[in-house]
Amino acid sequence: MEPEIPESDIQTRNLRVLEALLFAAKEPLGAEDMHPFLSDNADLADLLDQLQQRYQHAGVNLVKRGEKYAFRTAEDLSFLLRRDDVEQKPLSRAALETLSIIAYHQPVTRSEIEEVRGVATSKGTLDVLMEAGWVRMRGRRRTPGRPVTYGTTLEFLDHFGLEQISDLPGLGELKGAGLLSSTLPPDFSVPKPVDGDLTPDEDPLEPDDTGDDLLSELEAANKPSDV
Amino acid sequence: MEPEIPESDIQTRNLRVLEALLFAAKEPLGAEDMHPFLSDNADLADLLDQLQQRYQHAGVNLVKRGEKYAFRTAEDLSFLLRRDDVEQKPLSRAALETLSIIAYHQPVTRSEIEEVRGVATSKGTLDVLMEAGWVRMRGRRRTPGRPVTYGTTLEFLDHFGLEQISDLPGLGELKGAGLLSSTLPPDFSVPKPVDGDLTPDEDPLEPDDTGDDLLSELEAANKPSDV
Amino acid sequence: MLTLRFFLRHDLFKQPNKANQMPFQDNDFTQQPEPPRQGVMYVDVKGYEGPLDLLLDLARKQKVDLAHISVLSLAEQYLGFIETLKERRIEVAADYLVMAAWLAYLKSRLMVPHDDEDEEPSGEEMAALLQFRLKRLEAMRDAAGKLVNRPRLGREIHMRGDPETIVTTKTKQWQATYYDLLRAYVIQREKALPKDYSVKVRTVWSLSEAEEILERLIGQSAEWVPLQSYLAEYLTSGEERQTALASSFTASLEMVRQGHIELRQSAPFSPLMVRRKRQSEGS
Repeated sequence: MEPEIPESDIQTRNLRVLEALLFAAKEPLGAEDMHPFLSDNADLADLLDQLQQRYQHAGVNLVKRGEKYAFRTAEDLSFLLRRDDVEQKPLSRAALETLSIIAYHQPVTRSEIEEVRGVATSKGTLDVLMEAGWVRMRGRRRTPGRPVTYGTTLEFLDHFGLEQISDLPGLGELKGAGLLSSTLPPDFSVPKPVDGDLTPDEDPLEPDDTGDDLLSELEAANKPSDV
Repeated sequence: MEPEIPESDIQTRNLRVLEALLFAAKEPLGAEDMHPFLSDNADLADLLDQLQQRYQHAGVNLVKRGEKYAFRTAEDLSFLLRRDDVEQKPLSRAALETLSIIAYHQPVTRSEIEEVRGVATSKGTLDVLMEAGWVRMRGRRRTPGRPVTYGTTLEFLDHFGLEQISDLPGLGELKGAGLLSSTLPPDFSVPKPVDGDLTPDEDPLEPDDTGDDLLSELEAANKPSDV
Repeated sequence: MLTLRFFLRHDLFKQPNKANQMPFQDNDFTQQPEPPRQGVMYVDVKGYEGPLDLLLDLARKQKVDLAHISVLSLAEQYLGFIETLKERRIEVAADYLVMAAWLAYLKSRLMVPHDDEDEEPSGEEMAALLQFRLKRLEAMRDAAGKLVNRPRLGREIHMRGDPETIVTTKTKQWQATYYDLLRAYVIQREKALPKDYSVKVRTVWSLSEAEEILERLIGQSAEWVPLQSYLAEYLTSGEERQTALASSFTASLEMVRQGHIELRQSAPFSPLMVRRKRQSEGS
């Protein structure tokens, strides 16, 4: 065998490998995408930490999105790098409000969204958000009618530059003011948004579940639409 | 006006902007693409030089393509961009039969294989076995037509968990395992396979020998094929 | 579905987000000088997304802080607004009328002192509920505004513009088990065996042989005779004993079934007696 490679060289190589992998990829990478290319027993968290520090003041930063990592251009350069031409179609007010209600109240059902907005949500609004990849169907609530629950995605975090859902702007104040409860009275315990695993009152979706919601379809038919 | 920004800060900022621009660019950037984002009087060549040095030992390098610049994965890490996808496929019956005959009767020529099988063996079948790495051309038999002799490889032993080729079960063991019926003609025998050096009636293959076998090609054309 | 369209003076509704405005009066509609024809515009439901949206707009015009709005005057404003629409023969969606009914009820509850025996929620509770809903809607609107104004990916923040493609090479990995290999060999070797080799003959009485022998030995004997005594000559050789016994016993059963002979055994393990069946008894 060859003489043993010094520890620091292994470190350097691991860092370079991570750098290359993360630079080459468009989407954030998870541990499972990176581990296979590192030396055995590599401390991924520590390596990512080192890389994050190395790029802290650079023009690109290593950012965390959920449990994944990606290189993104530095936030403070945003005014310089702003590209207005890319936004295909600005979100409608209804879609934007629905998105923020889902983000702050998740897991949330369609009728809960409607309760906050005071108006029926057209199916089209949710479709737009799901097509953008920002909203997903999480499961079904264990209540009569078994309504679909909605939540945000990793792409949502990535698009809006959030490390985790608890970094949503103003989340703390909203919670403090009791404004994140979907049901009354407000002085009861206030839920905090969860975009991860299913909560105890959610059932997983069946693979062939198209998300049709019998109950809210019926309800929607009796309300004015927002389209 | 604001107080003047120190020269070094302008430098740092220019470098960060370049970094971000080159990272986000869809194709290599020329001077005209970068200049508008830099401070007036910025020395682009010098900045690119600095950036190139900074990334010299990193996992990504700043490379020059014609008169344009781009970040690219360091050449020694290019393996990271190649992924091997292994597709597991069961061996066809014809290939399995051919393989077993080669295993027991090696060194064996194609026409000898055909004699046992009773059908012509297509070149494709042997190719599959050689591609799998289980069969190799050993040499050429010292008989008219000088047919190629085939044998098994180390990978063959590895795959089937054999320590040596002589561990293949003999007549008694095959009977004992119930694989062979116990009523066989007295002259029925199972050969003792040998996968080592060339036997006295084998010539080594010339380095440029592609293994084409004129005689057995002709023979094969006159027999029903197994494909 | 109802299409909700208002004819409204657009200057009234143009700045729904501007909080610092004159307190909104329900008679604003009539008191403002009627502008010329072009001042009247066609406002569809996109102007207001339902009654809650309209209420929130009215509330914002009342006070900056939703915590201190007068729900009573808000209710009055809303009801006045709906009334105005009706007077102008504008079709109002059911939702707005439901809210109007609820607010009218709220108004009455607020003006009547609360009775402790009453099961219904008090006016104050109903007002708090409305206030909560308005605050929550406003909070979500603010949040949406903050969210959408964050530096966003693809606009202010960028990902790698020219991601390096990953080339995947597919390799086939052939699978075969050791057992498959041995089976494949054995099957071929057996298939190649010459078909004319002879099997070593074993001494076995076939059923038809046994039946033939019994038929001959029993003959026309109508007496009960132990089966074994008929077979005595065959039972001496060890090799033939087992097959002679087994086959003749089985054959005898068959012969009974066919009505040729009769069998009798007086006790377990006692000799098996056999005789030719008499024809007269059979019919």
